[in-house]
Amino acid sequence: MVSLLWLVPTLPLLGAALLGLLAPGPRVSAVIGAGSVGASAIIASAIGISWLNHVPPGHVFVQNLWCWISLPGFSAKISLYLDPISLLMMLVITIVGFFIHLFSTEYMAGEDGYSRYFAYLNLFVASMLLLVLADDLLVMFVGWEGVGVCSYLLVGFWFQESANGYAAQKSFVVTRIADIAMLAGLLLLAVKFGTLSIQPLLAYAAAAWPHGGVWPETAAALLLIGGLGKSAQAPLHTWLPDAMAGPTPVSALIHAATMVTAGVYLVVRTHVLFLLAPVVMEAIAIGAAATLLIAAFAGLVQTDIKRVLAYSTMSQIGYMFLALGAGAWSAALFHFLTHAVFKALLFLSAGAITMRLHHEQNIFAMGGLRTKLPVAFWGFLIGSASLAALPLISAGFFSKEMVLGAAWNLSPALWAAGILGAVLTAIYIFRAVFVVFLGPAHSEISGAYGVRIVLPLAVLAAAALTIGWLETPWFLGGHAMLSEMLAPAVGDSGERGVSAIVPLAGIAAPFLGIAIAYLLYRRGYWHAQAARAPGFLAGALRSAFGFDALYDLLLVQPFLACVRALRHDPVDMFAVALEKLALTLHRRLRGSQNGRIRRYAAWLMAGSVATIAILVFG
Amino acid sequence: MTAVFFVAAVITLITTALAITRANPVHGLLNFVLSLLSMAVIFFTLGAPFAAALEVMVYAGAVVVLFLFVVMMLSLDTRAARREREWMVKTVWVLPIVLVAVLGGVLARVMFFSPGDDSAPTVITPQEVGAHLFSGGIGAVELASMLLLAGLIGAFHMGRK
Amino acid sequence: MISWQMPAGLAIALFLMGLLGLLARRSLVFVLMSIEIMLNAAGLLFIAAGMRWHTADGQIMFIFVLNLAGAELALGLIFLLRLRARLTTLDGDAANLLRDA
Amino acid sequence: MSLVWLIVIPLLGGVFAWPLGRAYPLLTRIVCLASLGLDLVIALPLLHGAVPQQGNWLAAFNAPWIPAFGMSFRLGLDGMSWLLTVLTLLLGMFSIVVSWREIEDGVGFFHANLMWSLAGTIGVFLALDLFLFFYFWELMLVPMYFVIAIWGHENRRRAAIKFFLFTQGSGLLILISILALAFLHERQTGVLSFDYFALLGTQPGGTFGFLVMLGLFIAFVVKLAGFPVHIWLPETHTEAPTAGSVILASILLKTGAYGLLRFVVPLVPVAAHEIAPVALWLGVASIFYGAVLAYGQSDFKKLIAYTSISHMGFILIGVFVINNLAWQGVVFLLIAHGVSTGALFIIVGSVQHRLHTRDLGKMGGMWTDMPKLSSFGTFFILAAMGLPGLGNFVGEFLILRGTYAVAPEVAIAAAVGLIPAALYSLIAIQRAFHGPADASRVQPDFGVRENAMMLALAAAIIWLGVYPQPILNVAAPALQNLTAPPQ
Repeated sequence: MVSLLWLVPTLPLLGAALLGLLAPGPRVSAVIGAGSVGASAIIASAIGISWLNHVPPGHVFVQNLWCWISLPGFSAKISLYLDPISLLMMLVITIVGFFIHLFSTEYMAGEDGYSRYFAYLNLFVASMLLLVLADDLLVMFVGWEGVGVCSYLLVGFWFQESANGYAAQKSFVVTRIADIAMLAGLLLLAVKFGTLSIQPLLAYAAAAWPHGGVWPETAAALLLIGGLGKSAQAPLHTWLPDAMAGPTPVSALIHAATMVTAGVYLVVRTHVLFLLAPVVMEAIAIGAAATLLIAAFAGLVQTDIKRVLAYSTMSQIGYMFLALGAGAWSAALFHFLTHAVFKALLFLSAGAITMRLHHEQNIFAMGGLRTKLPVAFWGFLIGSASLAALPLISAGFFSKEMVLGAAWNLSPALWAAGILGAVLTAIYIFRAVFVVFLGPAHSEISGAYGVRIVLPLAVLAAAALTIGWLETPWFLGGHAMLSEMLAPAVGDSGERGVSAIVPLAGIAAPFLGIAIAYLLYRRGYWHAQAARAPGFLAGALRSAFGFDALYDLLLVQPFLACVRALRHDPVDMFAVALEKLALTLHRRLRGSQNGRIRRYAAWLMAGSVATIAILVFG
Repeated sequence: MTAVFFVAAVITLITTALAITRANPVHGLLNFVLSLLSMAVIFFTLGAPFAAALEVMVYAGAVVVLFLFVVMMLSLDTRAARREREWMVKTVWVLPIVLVAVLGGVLARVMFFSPGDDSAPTVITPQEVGAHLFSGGIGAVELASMLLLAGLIGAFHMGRK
Repeated sequence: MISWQMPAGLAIALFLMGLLGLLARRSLVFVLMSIEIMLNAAGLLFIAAGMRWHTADGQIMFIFVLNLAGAELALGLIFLLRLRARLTTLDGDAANLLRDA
Repeated sequence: MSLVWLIVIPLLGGVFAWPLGRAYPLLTRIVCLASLGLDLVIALPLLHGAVPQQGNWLAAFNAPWIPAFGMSFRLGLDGMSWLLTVLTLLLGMFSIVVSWREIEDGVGFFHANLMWSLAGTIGVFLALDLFLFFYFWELMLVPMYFVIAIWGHENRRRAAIKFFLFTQGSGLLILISILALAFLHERQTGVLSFDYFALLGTQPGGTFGFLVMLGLFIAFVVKLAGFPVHIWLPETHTEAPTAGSVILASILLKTGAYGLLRFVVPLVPVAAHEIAPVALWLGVASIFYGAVLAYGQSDFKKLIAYTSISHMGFILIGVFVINNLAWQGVVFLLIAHGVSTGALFIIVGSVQHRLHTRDLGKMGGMWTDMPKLSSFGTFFILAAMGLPGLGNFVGEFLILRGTYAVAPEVAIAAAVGLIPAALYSLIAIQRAFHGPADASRVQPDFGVRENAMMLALAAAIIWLGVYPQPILNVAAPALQNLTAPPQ
């Protein structure tokens, strides 16, 4: 069964190629688009089941496909590497991906470029699978850039609006900047070890490099920058809110569930290297705490429902990085898993709402949707509960508990930041719930949801409620299915929950947040004000502390000034000057050609005299 | 002999100077004839009687007569002479004189600072010239005939109305 | 006693005069005449050289110069007539059809 | 002997095509295609050939030419020249197909010039006698001058003259250096020879060697359009007809890189090492300068032209790190750039054919009415940007990898140059294909002919990206023996 692994990324790729080349009608496009990912999900699940039944030796399965580059000094193979980490990623990508594809078939109905949409989406899934299954960092980089391009194409899917195109451009360029750092890291590793194949590379690194040495720190830092960019972590986070210009299922798949967690995956995959770099680990943890707070504060004042979710994504990935910083690899992956499920659910619910509101995304233009769109309401509510980490009933609780436990072990200050973030999370997401679903209605709504909308929401909601029990804290039985499965690959998971204060605070935080949200938005204290023009503080929060303006000032404007200064090619001015000189001389000399024979004779004479003089006196 | 040479040389210089400065072409030509005739005398004093004869016949005879015919055909009147005089303002001479002075300096330098010997002129008779011309320089004679033929044809062609 | 430098010096002086006339005069009659003077000066120089080296070559060259002067003059005078017919003037500066447009 | 045919067949094709043009334009095109096809049939099997006693040479030919001056008609084909020759033939065929509808006047002379230029290019790649090389160099450039000057766009005269002056200037430098080298060889051995292998033994050093190197270096960098001497390229590529742009960008630029690899590095190795640091930073400057200027252009074709300068910066770096890995990257990037930029020029040409403008400000929203054109355009722009998985990336990565081992700071700077690459790529996509559509514009999308061309090129660039090993294998022996002493 495992040997069918190559089919998992190939099927979506084939789907993308078919859709792109043939551009079939909507019905066929939907079948190919969702079908290819569905088939790949089935194969992936089958591989997962067979894995559980019969674990390959060493908990690793490598499928060599072909030799990509083989030269003296550097070689790279295209091969797929399946271990528990990539298995988990692969399952999430294909299964969540399939439901989002299914959702899209109805959500995108009637749009221009239906087949193009599915071609991009399939291509994205293929690239993402390549990213997680790659055995070689360079092959991973192919998937890494591939998902970036698909993200670019899908954010700019509605290209008729120029703004969408520019948002797409921003998302790509910001991640590209980070990717160059990653490329530099790859070059460093490739030169030092002559290979980028992950497992040998890590083995060499562990053997050759001392703990905390300059090279491991540099390499880890460069890889980390790549990861931060892709995962929209401060200070490279500014692209994610703008990326919400794409269709909502795209936001669900790419900008919530899968692509933005690639940074987490990268760190986990190369964690051996990161363990050699304590300074970088510390930086990860601190940066993660900063990001999760920045994003959570920014989430408090957003009026666009998708931007609320975008900031929450950033914040949640901050939690994952917090876990990484603490070395709790399986906690990070666990939070990735639950986050993929509940954030996809949230985005799909939001999409289900906006598709009935003519793509109105301002939450203050909504209201009273609880009775009108019950399916969306329940989906969004369950997702919100999970995001806010309501105890027991939500998946988010278990994973966040695990992350916070790890953070406590690392540093109580970071843990406190996490708790504060949890409170804020509950506030902003329930603010959205109260404003959108309760209160007076502002709009007329018609139409019911088809099964292709309801089924994905139902499945994801069910998962969001239950999936957390895979891994429970000590006071709830201490199951550790996930970390046991992951253990051979990441081999960590120190003890958790050393203090009673950790779970208690974790349980209290969401309730506190919900209560604040209730007071502020349900009871109407701030309801009216919040819709009005923002004050300074709200303005700062809404723009997420003005990173965009800063980058505009520091990077964009200088670049544009440079472009303006150079656009007419100053070097070419030399050629133009030469041309001018020749023309001037020409004008001067043509004056001498006046047709007067005597003048000619005089010149002739002068020339002869000069020649003779040179011959005589020279 | 030497005295004759010097007298003739002075006459040549004066008449030539007059020839190039006259406003009336006929006056200029008459001075030119005088200069050519005195040149013939000089040739004679230099021991080249044949050249002297040719000078008188071809230059002073044929060439100047040709000139005179043309000037007559041009029917130049006093108006033309007046215009000539207007053209000959002083400034016209400045640049040519400078150029000529420079060239003169250079040539004089070559002439008077190169070694020479004072050999008296010996008469070279027309027989010698003829023998030499038709033995060694026969090719050149043919070329000269070609040149004259070309000049003839050219003049004929250009002269047709 | 006539040394060879004397006729040579005379030739230079005549040549320069002819040159002066060529450069300074605008009337084409005088221009042609100046050319004749210069050619004549060249002839004189050949004669002087012939005298210096006691050879007939000087006179032979003089004959060729004469030859050349005759051919040149024939053509030159014809040109003069044609120009006069075409431009109604003998001004050399008026015949500037070669000038840059 | 087959090497001679490789050059003669296109030459004859041009000769036959010329008179046919007036009466039978279709026949002209077919004759040209057929002769290039025939050439390809001859060239492909040569890959499996071998010259005895000379491991890396696949085929060779030697005949006396002007024995009095030590010039021989010596040709040789190794892996590198095989790759470039095949690239020349393929893109030559594309450029003939491209001008199927574009060139209506003077069909015969146009194709004749095209064929002669291609023949000259093949000659440049095959010549192993330096004077013969110079001869083919001129043969390649002069017909191209006519192509630009007669069939170009608005400012074709100016562009053609600029092209001519720059290329002739570089030709003169080459000639001087070749002569200097040959005379030095004569002084050393008493034999006047322009033979490549004979001159390999000359190894001039000191100031003389440096000057010889400098002449060749400047000439080839001009041809390669490196930073301060790139200024002929944007105008020439912009004003040339599509076929001309394709040949200029995809093939003729490569002769500069080929010259650096084949002649500068082996013939004057000491001086090449001396100039290397300068060359590396010139390469970096080219990358940034080309990219920034590409971003600022409003002329679509000029934008593409400036991207070439950026890419050639990588080539320049790769040649002068003097390391096998980077050279592999150079040869690979030459091919990938040929394909991707050729495709882009074809696309821009068809845009101009439809909209009668190259101004990006007047485009926008083309994806709505010309989805195929726009998708192919986006694809090739992304390929040119160096998207991993497509051809250019492999070349760029190998160059960077080779460079990093020698000069990490140059490698990092060059890698940072990929950021402006993303900027100009995306701004081109944005301004040309995205945005609101112009409703008044009614233009047909790509037809069968154009689709077929694009699919072939796209397949090529994907193949280069995912399975580059065969090409690397072909180039490997040639590059390994580049600096090895002659047999």
